[in-house]
Amino acid sequence: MITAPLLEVGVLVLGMVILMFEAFATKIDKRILAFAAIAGLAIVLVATFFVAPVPSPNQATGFWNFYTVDRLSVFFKQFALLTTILVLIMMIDYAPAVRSSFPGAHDGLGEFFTVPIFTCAGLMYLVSAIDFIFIFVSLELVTISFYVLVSFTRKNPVTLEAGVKYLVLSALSTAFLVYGIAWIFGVTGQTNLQRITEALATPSTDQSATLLGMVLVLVALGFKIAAVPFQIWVPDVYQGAPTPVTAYLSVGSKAAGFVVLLRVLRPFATLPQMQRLLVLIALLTLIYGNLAALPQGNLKRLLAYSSIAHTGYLLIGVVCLDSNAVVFYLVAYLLMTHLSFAVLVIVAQQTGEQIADFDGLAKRSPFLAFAMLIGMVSLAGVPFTAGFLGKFFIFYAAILQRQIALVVIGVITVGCGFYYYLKVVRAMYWQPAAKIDNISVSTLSRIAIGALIAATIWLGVYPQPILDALKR
Amino acid sequence: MVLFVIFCPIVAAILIMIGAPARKMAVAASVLTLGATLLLLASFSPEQHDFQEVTSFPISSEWHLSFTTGIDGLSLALVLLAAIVTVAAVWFAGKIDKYQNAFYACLLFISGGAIGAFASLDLFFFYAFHELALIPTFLLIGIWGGGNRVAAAWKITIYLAIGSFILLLGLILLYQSVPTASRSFDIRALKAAASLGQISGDAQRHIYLLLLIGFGILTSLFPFHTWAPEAYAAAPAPAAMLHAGILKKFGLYGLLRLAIPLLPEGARHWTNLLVLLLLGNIIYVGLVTIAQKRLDWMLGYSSVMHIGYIFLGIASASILGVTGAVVLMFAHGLSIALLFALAGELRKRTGTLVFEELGGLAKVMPFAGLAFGLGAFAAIGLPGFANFAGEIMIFFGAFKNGWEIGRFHIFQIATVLALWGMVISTVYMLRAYRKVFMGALNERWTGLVDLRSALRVPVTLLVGALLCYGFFPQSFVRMTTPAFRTYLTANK
Amino acid sequence: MPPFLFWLFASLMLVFGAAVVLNRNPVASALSLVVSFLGLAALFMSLDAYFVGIIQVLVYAGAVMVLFLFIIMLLNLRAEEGRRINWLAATGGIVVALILVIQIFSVIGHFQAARQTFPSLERSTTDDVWNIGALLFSNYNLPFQIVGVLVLVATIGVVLLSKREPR
Amino acid sequence: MITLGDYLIVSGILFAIGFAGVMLRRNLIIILMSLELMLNAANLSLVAFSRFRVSPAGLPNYNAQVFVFFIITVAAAEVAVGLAILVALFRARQTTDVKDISELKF
Repeated sequence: MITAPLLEVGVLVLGMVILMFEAFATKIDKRILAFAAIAGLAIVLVATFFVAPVPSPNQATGFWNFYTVDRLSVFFKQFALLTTILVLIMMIDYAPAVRSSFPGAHDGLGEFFTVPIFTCAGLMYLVSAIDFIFIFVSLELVTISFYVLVSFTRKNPVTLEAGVKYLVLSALSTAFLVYGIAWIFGVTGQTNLQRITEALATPSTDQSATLLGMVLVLVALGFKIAAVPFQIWVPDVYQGAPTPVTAYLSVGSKAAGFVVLLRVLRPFATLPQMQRLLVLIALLTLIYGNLAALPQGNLKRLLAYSSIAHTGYLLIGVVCLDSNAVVFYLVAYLLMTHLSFAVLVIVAQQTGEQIADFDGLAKRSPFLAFAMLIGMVSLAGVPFTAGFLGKFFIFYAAILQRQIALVVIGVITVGCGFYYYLKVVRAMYWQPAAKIDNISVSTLSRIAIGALIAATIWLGVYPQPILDALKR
Repeated sequence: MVLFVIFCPIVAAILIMIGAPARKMAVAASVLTLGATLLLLASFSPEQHDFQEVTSFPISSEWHLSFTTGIDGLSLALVLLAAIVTVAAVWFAGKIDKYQNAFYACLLFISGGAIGAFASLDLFFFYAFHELALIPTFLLIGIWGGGNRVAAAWKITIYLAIGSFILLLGLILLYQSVPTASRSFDIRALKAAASLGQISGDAQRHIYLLLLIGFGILTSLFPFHTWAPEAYAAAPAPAAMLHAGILKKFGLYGLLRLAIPLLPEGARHWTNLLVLLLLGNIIYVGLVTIAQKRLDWMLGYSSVMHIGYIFLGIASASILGVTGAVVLMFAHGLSIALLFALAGELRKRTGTLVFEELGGLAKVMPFAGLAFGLGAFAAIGLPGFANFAGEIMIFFGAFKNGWEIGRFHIFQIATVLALWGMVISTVYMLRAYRKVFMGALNERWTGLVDLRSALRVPVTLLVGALLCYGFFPQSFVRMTTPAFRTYLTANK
Repeated sequence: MPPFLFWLFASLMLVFGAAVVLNRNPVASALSLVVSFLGLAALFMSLDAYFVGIIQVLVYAGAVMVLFLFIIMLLNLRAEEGRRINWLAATGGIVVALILVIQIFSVIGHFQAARQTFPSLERSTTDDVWNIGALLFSNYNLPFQIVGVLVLVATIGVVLLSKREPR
Repeated sequence: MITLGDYLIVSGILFAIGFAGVMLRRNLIIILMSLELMLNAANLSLVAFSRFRVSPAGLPNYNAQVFVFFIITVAAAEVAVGLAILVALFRARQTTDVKDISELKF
């Protein structure tokens, strides 16, 4: 058995070692670093299954004021590690695009593989954070490393513009977060979530000031999870960023945002205005994300809008305060999003990232087409895929809470979803190919994609392992 | 045995996708499935009221979710229908120009999904298997369809996706409507809870409406029927056979399996609405059918129209009417599959299905003409075909409905109007037969040849089944009636 | 601190803060920012937060400002010529900002504690820096170290992004 | 006497000024400066609250001041990365105006 904080320490040490090695071993093929990082993260991933229990937050002191190890956090540490590993695998495929941005043959590549390790550590801290100061610090570690990653291919103006937009809007959300935390601290005199809950329970606490603080924090988290009306950065940044980074943003950053949201909302759930506000945001997000996705012709942009749409479904779960449904949805979302992006990275380098570039993919590479098919039908929510069960649990929670408006809009937007996801399927299977050439897929990617397909279907048929992992 | 029947097509489909020889594998699998179904039929004991051949694999204890399969007379009837139509459809498919393996795999997926839905005793898998069957339908229409295939595929996709998610909402509500202690996805457990009166009247009314809309969209209940003719006109013949023949029966099966036994109060409450809608199916769509100028569209509309009769039987909630509905589901599945198969074959040979361009084909294709004639007679409901038995039972059952509503109620009016529907269907079927097979033979078609002997096998199979149950409906009735006896008598 | 000093520094800070936003010339904006932050530092001092006030002067006047000016000079940015303003965006921005201010004001108006003056302090045996330092290295050790990693990542990023191409 | 509310009002106005700057200005450098204004408005509130929520020992609540310290650090790092991206962008495009960056449509 090991104590949980060692996991993050392990990840950080891994990052430093690889950074050092990168600096001094100049002659090697830098992709070796990625393999080392994947191996190291895999070891940490295994170690997460042997985490010892810790004191409960009620009697916490010192270190444990900031850091908790509950089921949710351990689960999301595994989630973060898995996401990072998958992103690193995609990054290896993406290496040529990075190489062309730097003068030397291997300049920049080492850092490209190292920064995600630090992001991963940030994510792992974030999901354990139960104190606003700690949430702020680890969230900023994640955000700043994303600034670097998003604008990494620095010769491409589109990428840099994406970087600028991401930076400005993230910094704006940080300002809101900090100001909100200041208000919550001012009202309660505490930054620890548990203590805030206790302070809010006393009737003398000022309701409207608390609400102001919480709304400001909500605005900030709304930016992170891409909820309407704070989604304006998403399409541009997703389209402009290097594709593996887009996948990382849409899965890792969003999942962390939701974990924080779930944790932060809990003390404030007693305020009725809070729920009305969340319902409104969820409705707007569902409608905007799905409608805006309909006319898209660029697959990366389509996935950006679809990521907004999925935020909407996740928010339904948040409104119902059903963390299990949210978590299951996030797991499903991880699998299917990574699946689509893994195929996108490979195909985009051959032809392009428009949906039209996928024409006839079934002929050019049946394997990739099948993987994309599974990814798309799962995103759309077809039974026997993880995506369906995710929606099922979400709708289940919503019906149980009698959130009629959310359910009705949810069902209608699912119909829209079918339309735009199957547009990709149509391109792959129904359209003739523009050029006939076989696309080669590296063994590692093949294994990763195969595993993702298997997991998507497996969880769609047999969800019990995840449900068990959350319950214990 | 039930598991074998479900998974035989699915496993075969997977094998075909991996690379097994498509046609041989598909025919072998469908024949095996039919054989196994006949064995099931032989070993089925109609006296027993409960489900038989039950097998169960727990999935999630927390949700009381398990993969449970089993059959009673109702499901067995539909599984039998599915097995027969699958053999016919696969046999009819022949050689496919592009992606042959995928085509056969899709067909088998539809079949396996439909059988799985009919044989599942678990709400979740009941729903999921149906969805599994829907997706290949979209693909079949989109990839291999003719005419305006892309538009048709989109329409059916959006329509049915929304329909099935409405259905999903209804099912979730149903699951949540019983007290927490007895919550289960198992249909038998839900039935037990319902018989204890644990589902409140209010909840029943809401859930029934949702289920009616959801199943109604899937089953092309008026006014949600507009997707059907377009999709069938565009679909390749085997896909139209499977969807119109089997998959569309899923919605009706769902109403019989869930809505009536679990939600009697809801069914009673919405009876008037349902009767009005089904009259829309019979009269309005019937008149629209007469106006059609193409054979495939006409067949599509006629299948929508005949669904109205089945809804009438279900609405009547009397044992006679409901049993008639099952018989008609079975018979209609066979006859519409037969007609779509022949229409598809005609399209393949002539390239057109416009009435004006066809005519006199019986001279060059006597066997096809005979088969089409028999199919048309069956669809009209002439004595000697299973359809007749079903329609007669429905009319009697509806006239003296299970709600025991007195004379000159909407039911009696509906029955009389539905009888006029028979006249409508006679008009359009005979008109179609005359336009296509009678009259002067167009010069262009003198070179046509009749169906090859290989293609006569599925036709004979379908016609044989129709005639068999047309002359001996009693064996069928004995099999299905016990499934309803428990709760429909309780209604009175 | 006497009230008039508070209002002096506060208005200094706000006026020059507004000047940052309103100035066309980036250099003027940067210099206004310094003045504004000096006013802010004075306000910190008035709240007995000497350490934070000094950090504010050191970091902003010393480091951040030099960075801003350096970049402005390096990129040779000049004042914007009279660019047409996108009136729609401008009104939207002003309206949202106004709503924000009104919200904050109304909350402060209802906030009981806002009407109270500050309680008096005991004399501490140790000074400000010692107290914050003790907290930083004991209780807040973990966030402190994460901030260290954050700065490392930021450094990597800055070096990579602004690395020169060999001609 | 000066109340807590006075400080909060001043900080609120500063926050709004910064926000307006981010929304109105098109020059990236000035947007970055406005963001600094917003962060420092939050700092002012925090320090005021820290002085107001006196600990049992009669000292200011130093937790908030530690937080302010972190915010200043993070803000500096943010500015550094932002300016680095700006330099890279300037090399690629010769502009720092957000409006000129319109290859990606909103």
